[in-house]
Amino acid sequence: MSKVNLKTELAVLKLRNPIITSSGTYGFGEEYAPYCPPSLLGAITVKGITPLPRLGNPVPRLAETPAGLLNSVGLENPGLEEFKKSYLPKLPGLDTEVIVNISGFSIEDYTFLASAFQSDSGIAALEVNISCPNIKHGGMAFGTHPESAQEVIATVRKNTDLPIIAKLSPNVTDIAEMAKAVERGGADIISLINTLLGMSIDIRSQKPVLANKMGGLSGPAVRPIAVRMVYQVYEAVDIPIIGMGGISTWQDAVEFMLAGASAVSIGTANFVNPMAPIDILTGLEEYCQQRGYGSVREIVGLAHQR
Amino acid sequence: MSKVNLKTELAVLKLRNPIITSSGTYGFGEEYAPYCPPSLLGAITVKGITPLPRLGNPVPRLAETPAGLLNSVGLENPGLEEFKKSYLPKLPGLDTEVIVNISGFSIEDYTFLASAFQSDSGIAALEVNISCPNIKHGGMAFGTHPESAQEVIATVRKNTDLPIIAKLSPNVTDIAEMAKAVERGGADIISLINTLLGMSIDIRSQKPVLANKMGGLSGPAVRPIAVRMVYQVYEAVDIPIIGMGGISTWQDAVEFMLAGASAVSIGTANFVNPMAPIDILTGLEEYCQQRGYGSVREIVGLAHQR
Amino acid sequence: MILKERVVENRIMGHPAQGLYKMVLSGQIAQTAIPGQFIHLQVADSNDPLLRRPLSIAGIDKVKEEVTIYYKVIGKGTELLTRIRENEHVSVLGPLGTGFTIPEQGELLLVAGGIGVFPLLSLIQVIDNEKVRVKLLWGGENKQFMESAGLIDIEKMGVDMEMSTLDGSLGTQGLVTALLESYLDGGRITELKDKGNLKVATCGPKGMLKAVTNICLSHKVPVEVSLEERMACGVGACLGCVCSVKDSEGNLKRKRVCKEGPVLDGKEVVWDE
Amino acid sequence: MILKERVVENRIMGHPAQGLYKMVLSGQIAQTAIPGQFIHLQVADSNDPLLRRPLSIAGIDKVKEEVTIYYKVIGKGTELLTRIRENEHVSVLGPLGTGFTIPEQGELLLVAGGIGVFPLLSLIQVIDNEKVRVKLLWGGENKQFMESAGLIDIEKMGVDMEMSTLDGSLGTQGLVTALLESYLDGGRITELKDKGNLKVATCGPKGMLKAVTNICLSHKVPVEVSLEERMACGVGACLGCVCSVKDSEGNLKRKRVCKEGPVLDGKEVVWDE
Ligand SMILES: Cc1cc2nc3c(=O)[nH]c(=O)nc-3n(C[C@H](O)[C@H](O)[C@H](O)COP(=O)(O)OP(=O)(O)OC[C@H]3O[C@@H](n4cnc5c(N)ncnc54)[C@H](O)[C@@H]3O)c2cc1C
Ligand SMILES: Cc1cc2nc3c(=O)[nH]c(=O)nc-3n(C[C@H](O)[C@H](O)[C@H](O)COP(=O)(O)OP(=O)(O)OC[C@H]3O[C@@H](n4cnc5c(N)ncnc54)[C@H](O)[C@@H]3O)c2cc1C
Ligand SMILES: Cc1cc2nc3c(=O)[nH]c(=O)nc-3n(C[C@H](O)[C@H](O)[C@H](O)COP(=O)(O)O)c2cc1C
Ligand SMILES: Cc1cc2nc3c(=O)[nH]c(=O)nc-3n(C[C@H](O)[C@H](O)[C@H](O)COP(=O)(O)O)c2cc1C
Ligand code: FES
Ligand code: FES
Repeated sequence: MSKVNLKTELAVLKLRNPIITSSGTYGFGEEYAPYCPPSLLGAITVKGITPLPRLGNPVPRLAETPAGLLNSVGLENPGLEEFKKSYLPKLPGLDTEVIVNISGFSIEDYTFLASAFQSDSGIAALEVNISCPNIKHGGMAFGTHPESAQEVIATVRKNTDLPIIAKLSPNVTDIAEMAKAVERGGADIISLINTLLGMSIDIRSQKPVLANKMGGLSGPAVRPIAVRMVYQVYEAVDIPIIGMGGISTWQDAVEFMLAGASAVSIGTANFVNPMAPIDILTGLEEYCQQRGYGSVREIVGLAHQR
Repeated sequence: MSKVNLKTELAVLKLRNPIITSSGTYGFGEEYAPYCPPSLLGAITVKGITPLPRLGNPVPRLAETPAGLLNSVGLENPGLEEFKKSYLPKLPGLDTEVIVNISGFSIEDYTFLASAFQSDSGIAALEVNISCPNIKHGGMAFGTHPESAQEVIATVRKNTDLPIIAKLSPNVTDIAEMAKAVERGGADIISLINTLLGMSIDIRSQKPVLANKMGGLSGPAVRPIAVRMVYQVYEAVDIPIIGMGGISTWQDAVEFMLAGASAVSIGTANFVNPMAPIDILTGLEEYCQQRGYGSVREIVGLAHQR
Repeated sequence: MILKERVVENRIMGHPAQGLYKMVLSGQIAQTAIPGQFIHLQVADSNDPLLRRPLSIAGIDKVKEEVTIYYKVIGKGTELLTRIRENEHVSVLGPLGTGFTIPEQGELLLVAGGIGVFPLLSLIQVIDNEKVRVKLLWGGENKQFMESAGLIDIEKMGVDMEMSTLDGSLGTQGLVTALLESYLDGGRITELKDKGNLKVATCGPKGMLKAVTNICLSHKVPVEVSLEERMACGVGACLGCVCSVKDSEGNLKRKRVCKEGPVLDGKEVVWDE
Repeated sequence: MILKERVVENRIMGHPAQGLYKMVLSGQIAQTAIPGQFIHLQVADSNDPLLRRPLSIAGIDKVKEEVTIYYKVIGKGTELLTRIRENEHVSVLGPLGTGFTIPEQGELLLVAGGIGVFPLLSLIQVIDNEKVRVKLLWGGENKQFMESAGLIDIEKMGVDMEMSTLDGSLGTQGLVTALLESYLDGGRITELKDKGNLKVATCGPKGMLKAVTNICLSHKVPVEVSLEERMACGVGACLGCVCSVKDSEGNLKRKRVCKEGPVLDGKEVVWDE
């Protein structure tokens, strides 16, 4: 019987524990329910939603790399309208906090999406994916320039009263600068990292493995990069951090929390072990208990103190 | 008996084959000689040299990560004078082309180092490591801003008549932009990638594993990122590329060449398999032979054509 | 559920050049599995390879509570599979995905390419031979595969079968699609299919599935195809494994091979996008 | 050279809680190995863990061409080591690094901490007992380790030994450094060391090595220490494994533990930088 307080407060977002599942790796919350009851988790994040339905990229969309996974799903999703009609109503039934991830290709897209979700929508927070290309500005991702990142977050801020999580792209020179920009934009929470841009070539066909050529790298391979970025962002901003990127075990989760994450999110690891979120929660709790922490909060950022 | 022509021309730099060993992973060429005769290789690259001797960082300097290695050697090296006195004279005895890697913390450092090496110095090329912090400008690495990268290369260009290899840092938003900058600066060749900034935290001590906190990530884990960058740089510039980052097998080497590398460099893999460079050369040759290529050159960049 | 199934058997079959293995798993999977479904198996407790591997269920023994899979070594994951020893436990998700429709009467024509024959064999197991006539058409590279697979004498076991190989070392020389065409063009079949009594189930490489589907559709024969796609989650959560389908109004849609598949109605699959 | 050595033996020793294993390798290493050197061993053919693992040579049999190592399971790499079966071949670099100086006369005092006892035992093997007096001081956590290591009765085998444990379950309670101090303070030793005849060789955790060195130096007894540091290459190429030393002019220098070490003159090592 645990005496460790697992309650996690990310600004105004209150979770029963710090374990979240990551957008794009957890469907709409139902797929993994037979393996890992969502009600045991702090929150789940649903697949990225865009204003209109998207078929996404052609297959192959997946390529395995050493300790990593490349994906180029291309934001396949039912679109806002269908999401609200067919998926949103089912989410409260999962008995967990639900974070809706939104993705746009223009400032207008984000305005539109943000307006569609308010505190009475039955969800807990909006996670703003700024890793998509800004189509009106040469296709560089919003999340690779501080100005455009700040602008996207400010737009979302103006159009919703839900807590906002700004999800940072790791494909940048200076992650701390990006974090400061979204903080200025009005983000309540920062989540990081999204996937790293990568590529794999099939030496038999001499073509890229992914139909889309490039894709996003996730999984244990990226963990040292993600931990470094969480550590840097923790020193740069005053808002709480959701850490992710290659977390597979409770030890990894502890590592992110020591680096400065107040909560952690599990993505690729679900594919390998659908019970990963629960296994991680259990291990994290035991770690705290064995070391005499009364609350999981106490370990956040400890690696900075020494 | 092979009919594949392995000769590799990187601008003015001519190598007997496209297999190079990477700076910082191959000492001064002697350490691995009992395992892998340097004379069989296209070239070796020696440890980064700075104007003055450096003790480098305290230990621990190494941390293993999933399919990767973090290091924070901190550019330990004997300094220019001692290098020229005690190491340089022995290099011709290795019977291979020698690339000297130079690292500086100011433009003056690079000027000084470049002047010290000319075409009569008994070496084949200078590789300019621009991943070090620019101490006079807030400590951001030269290689993370196009202007400072171009300036470093232009300085080196002015002060040596040796072929110049600009070694790019992957810790940037836009690698193609960096490649163009060093091309403008006068680089003859581009090598990439250097290590990705990463971190690992020991959950027992709750401190970073590396004494220096952060370190450079190398090894198979980073390969998809390196391949992507080689692919992008190939489309951005007209000068030849030396590809590296996680190459462990001949299949990996072929992947980099298809992406656009004219030669490949082996780093971390040496630690696991000191024969890796030779094994890779053999496999590469067989691949070309089986597919009927008369020269290894023919596969360079093929992944772009289809 | 994540099941820990016990490996009862794991051995190479026939000629090493074929790299063909058989694995029998004992546990809960067999209870609910139907032909055409697959399992998602962890090949090693390691970050490299990272992902599970999908493998078709090729034999279901509800009494012994065993399922059988057959696999070909093609890369790191399947190579690691061969190292698992008998009585070790492996982590399995499954049974996953859709299965083949099991006809209750009429004729079922199975069209198999290479290793695709195994999942189809599990269909033969469950069909009521009194009411349904089954015929198997198989095409592959050469005789060695069928010898290794232990299927060379399958006709003697009462399975009506025609074979073709690329090198002509077994059956007729050529593709299985040629066997299919001549079979569907034959008079007796025309009669059956006019009765709407003939159904086709097919499993093999993508190009073959496409050709088989086109032939069937041009003969107005319903066909179920078992698709393959690279998979990450295996449960419908990652959208990595989709195929394209046309819905009844002709709109392009995605279906997840792991969830709405792997067995799909050939009619709806869009082969070239 | 990269050697493929055959694993002759690989088994757990004693109590499972100790996680202590013994491995015997047959091949070329034994031919040139000297006490204090190490081997760099590939634990699995995998990217994770990526690196080889350094392990001290603890027994050298030139006749049978075998070396023995002892290892404690502390992480993924050593765990994988336990899975290697007898008669498998492993990839080994070695023997690597410097060894202990082998004295030809006088007295050799071995000071061991925990598992550090094993490399020192190999020194006992090669010393000429007629000319050199050997004494072993060992300190560790508890009796269970020595039992598991099979060294509890080592005195009966003619080795002059004193022991201490943290919990007092074996020998005196306390640290091995206390044994060392009282030994060096004893009159008989003073006599020997005045003759410059006493030498110390030590192996164990870093804190202990430092304390042992300081005690020895204050008694003007020469001491050789066997250092440990995380290693990547093992051959001097990566500069990952350095320690700090002071040269004769008092300048701070680096030495590579894998190349100029692991055995170094305690006098030159800078313990706190
Ligand atoms: C639903 C389903 C059922 C399957 N059933 C079986 C079965 O019963 N028996 C069997 O032997 N195999 C089956 N497969 C294929 C099997 O999953 C792959 O052969 C296996 O995952 C390869 O793993 P590997 O690590 O050995 O090869 P890898 O190292 O992953 O790949 C080796 C080569 O094969 C290619 N490749 C890998 N997986 C796929 C794929 N899914 N589609 C196309 N190309 C691929 C890779 O690009 C690479 O070139 C099935 C696949 C699916 C999706
Ligand atoms: C020259 C030399 C000789 C050695 N001889 C022996 C021997 O004879 N028997 C034996 O059991 N061990 C020996 N070691 C230690 C042994 O190499 C490590 O225990 C082993 O590499 C750990 O691998 P792992 O994958 O099990 O643990 P990891 O998963 O790599 O590490 C587990 C924990 O131990 C820490 N750790 C790992 N390696 C080291 C290190 N070298 N120094 C400090 N902390 C470390 C890690 O930070 C981590 O907390 C020797 C080391 C050296 C350098
Ligand atoms: C298949 C897949 C799909 C993803 N889709 C999204 C998405 O729609 N929106 C988003 O913000 N991130 C998406 N991500 C990124 C993850 O949410 C997460 O940031 C990343 O994978 C790193 O965490 P991991 O290593 O634990 O997977 C996706 C990742 C994967 C693997
Ligand atoms: C231990 C170590 C030391 C390194 N030192 C240098 C250096 O001095 N100069 C440099 O330009 N790159 C240095 N590098 C980077 C490598 O040359 C190479 O760019 C990088 O490791 C990626 O290749 P790899 O994955 O094959 O190792 C070092 C890498 C390692 C692992
Ligand atoms: S494999 Fe993830 S949706 Fe099918
Ligand atoms: S381990 Fe590379 S120098 Fe010692």
